[in-house]
Amino acid sequence: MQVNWFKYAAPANFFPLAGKIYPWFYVFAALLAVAGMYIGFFVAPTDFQQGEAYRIIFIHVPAAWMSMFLYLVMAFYASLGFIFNTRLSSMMARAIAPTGAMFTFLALWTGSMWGRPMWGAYWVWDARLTSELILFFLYIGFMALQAAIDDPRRGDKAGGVLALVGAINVPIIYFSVKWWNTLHQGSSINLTRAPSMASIMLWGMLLMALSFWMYSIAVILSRVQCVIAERERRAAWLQHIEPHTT
Amino acid sequence: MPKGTDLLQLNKLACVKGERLLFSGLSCEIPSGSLVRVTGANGAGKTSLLRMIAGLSEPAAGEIVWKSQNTRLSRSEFLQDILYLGHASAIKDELLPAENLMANCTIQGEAFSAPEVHAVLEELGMGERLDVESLSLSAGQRRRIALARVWLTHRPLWLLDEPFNALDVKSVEQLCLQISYHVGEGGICLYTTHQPVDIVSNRQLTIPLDAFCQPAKAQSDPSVLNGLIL
Amino acid sequence: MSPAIQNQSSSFAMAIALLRRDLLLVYRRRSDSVTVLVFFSIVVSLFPLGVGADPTMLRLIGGGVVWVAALLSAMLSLPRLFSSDFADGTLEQLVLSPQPLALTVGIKCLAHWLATGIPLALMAPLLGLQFGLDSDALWVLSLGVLMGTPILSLIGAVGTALTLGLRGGNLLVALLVLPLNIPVLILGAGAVDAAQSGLGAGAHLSLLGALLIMTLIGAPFAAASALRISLD
Amino acid sequence: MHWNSLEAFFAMGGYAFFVWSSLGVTLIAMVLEIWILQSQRKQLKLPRSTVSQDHGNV
Repeated sequence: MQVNWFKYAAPANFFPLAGKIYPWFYVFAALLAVAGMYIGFFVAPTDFQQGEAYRIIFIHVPAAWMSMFLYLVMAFYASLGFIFNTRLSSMMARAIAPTGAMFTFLALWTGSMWGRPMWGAYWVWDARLTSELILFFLYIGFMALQAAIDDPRRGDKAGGVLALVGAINVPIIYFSVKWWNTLHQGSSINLTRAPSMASIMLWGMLLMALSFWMYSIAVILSRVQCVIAERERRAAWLQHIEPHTT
Repeated sequence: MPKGTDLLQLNKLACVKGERLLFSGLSCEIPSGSLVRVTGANGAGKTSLLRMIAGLSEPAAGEIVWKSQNTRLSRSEFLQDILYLGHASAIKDELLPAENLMANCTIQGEAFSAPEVHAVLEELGMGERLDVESLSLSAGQRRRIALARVWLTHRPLWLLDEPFNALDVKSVEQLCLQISYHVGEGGICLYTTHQPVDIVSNRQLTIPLDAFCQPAKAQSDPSVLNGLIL
Repeated sequence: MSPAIQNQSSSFAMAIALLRRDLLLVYRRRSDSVTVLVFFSIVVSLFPLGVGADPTMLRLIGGGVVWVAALLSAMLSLPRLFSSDFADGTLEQLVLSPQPLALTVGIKCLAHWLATGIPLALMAPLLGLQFGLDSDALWVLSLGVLMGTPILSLIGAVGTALTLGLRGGNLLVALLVLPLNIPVLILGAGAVDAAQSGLGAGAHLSLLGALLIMTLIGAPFAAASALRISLD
Repeated sequence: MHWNSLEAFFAMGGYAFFVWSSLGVTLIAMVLEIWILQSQRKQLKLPRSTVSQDHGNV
């Protein structure tokens, strides 16, 4: 049975599909989260150096991964929608942005919560935390631009250009911040040497990352339904009030 | 002056503004030497059609063919054949009328010498205002500076969006004469206007946009809505 | 040959005409450039009032302060790039010019840089003196600003093109463009820091140059498509 | 089982505030996001349940 996948490229066909599958991803997310938290908080041993505080990495690191991963996925969908004029990909980019911004915020919050016990300061100008902060500004910029443009077609394309330019700049920003950090800070505070990675901890983080991923898919599919419905409603409604002049 | 073989073809053009389907399925052939008036109610998409032909905005569907070439593919050749004048008269307040006109023409790819420009400006009654910055000119005078290109250009295809706005009676007459001369020489002129004007031309066409905008049809047939808007 | 071809102005003539008109406009609106410079010097002299006048500390933060002020001043002058043309309809004619739109955008950025970048680069060493920077640090500061401001203009062009005609546009441009200008700030301020500590600013300035070339290649095309989107 | 008592688990080796607040913020953020989404869906009259989507085509 040859499935014509392209029919799902049309928003109207993708809408019911998204509706059917997004609840399942909530379930997967919950299961993985339970497993991940169990490993992170019950199985993983105490770190000889940081005591119990290090358990925050089971939230911080997956959230940081997700924030960067979702930005790249958003940039991919936005530029796809811009280049090939496929409206569904631009709608996906619109749906991804808020979740990505939330994970960036979580990474920043948990990063500072972890920084306080380890280095005595809520905010540490570490290369990765600073790049995370800049990534947060990029997300806010993307959402602010799309909110400021009423015409959805222009908003999609403008978002596409901005996300593409942003994605090209993310590595540049990361390396310049990393260089800036090593110059000023020297290597006294070095987040890169993570606590000795017992394999059990790695498993904990991977499970939490997968759980966050499932959660993102569920939220994004649900939000894309809202975006499609909202646009379809405006389109259908506007047609009724055509200027019947002649 | 423009050759006699130029042909402008519009194939099944459709225009969407935001989520509104302004018109769809607009097809017509405009041979050289024809004067085309685009009519329709406010908001029916007259300006959108002219902007779409000029290439400023992309049609939701359909294509524009000039000299049997899709204008989006042969963009720079097409741009060398058209003269587009929008609502705004593209005049910089700080520049003198002649500076404005010379800069606009050269940037559009048609250089003219200073005497030519001054001659046209004088002809349009701007003679004594030449050394005054455009800031202190009236709307009608600024409009005449923008329209002066109509007297200078040798380009075959004109797209004039409400050219008669803010013009006094004498200027309207002068413009009508110039357009009928251009069309008589085998040029094409698409224009929109709200005031009745009589331009002499042996091949007159009108594009009634209201005829191409059937909301009922778009509504009943979701594929049109889907394909174009969603 | 039909007369239409005879009047054809070459692509070079189109570019020169555009540059000439923009520089003429800058000359006629001289006060705008002066306000940018005054803003630049006010922002720089605010810092000693804020953080105190201890010379050793001022020497330390001098490069960074002047660079942040240069960034903000460049941001202030961005609307002059497209917004006035968008308002009076000139931008539509520019988009309909036969020459490639990326080249047109590049020329507009060149004119904007000549009007704001160079004055900022000339003014920067003067303000650096307030912070007690020594001569080679001032030299590196000026060179850095000279190389950095074109990047600010080019990335600013993308920002203003995206937000043409939007309400609250200027604030939105700053929100979009400042994060993208952070590498320029880091490299520029880092160059001054390196020059002061005797390490030599060669590395920073060459990286800034590389960033400039990359932006020169990419930004005009991004700004051109952003313009087409905004004018659609 | 790593922890010898419930209190030790909640004390989290003295870092209770940091660990539980970051966990709490994460939970609150996710619940908030889902709640905002569901209210949007209700406002757009989209079906919430996982029952098959018989949503009328456009």
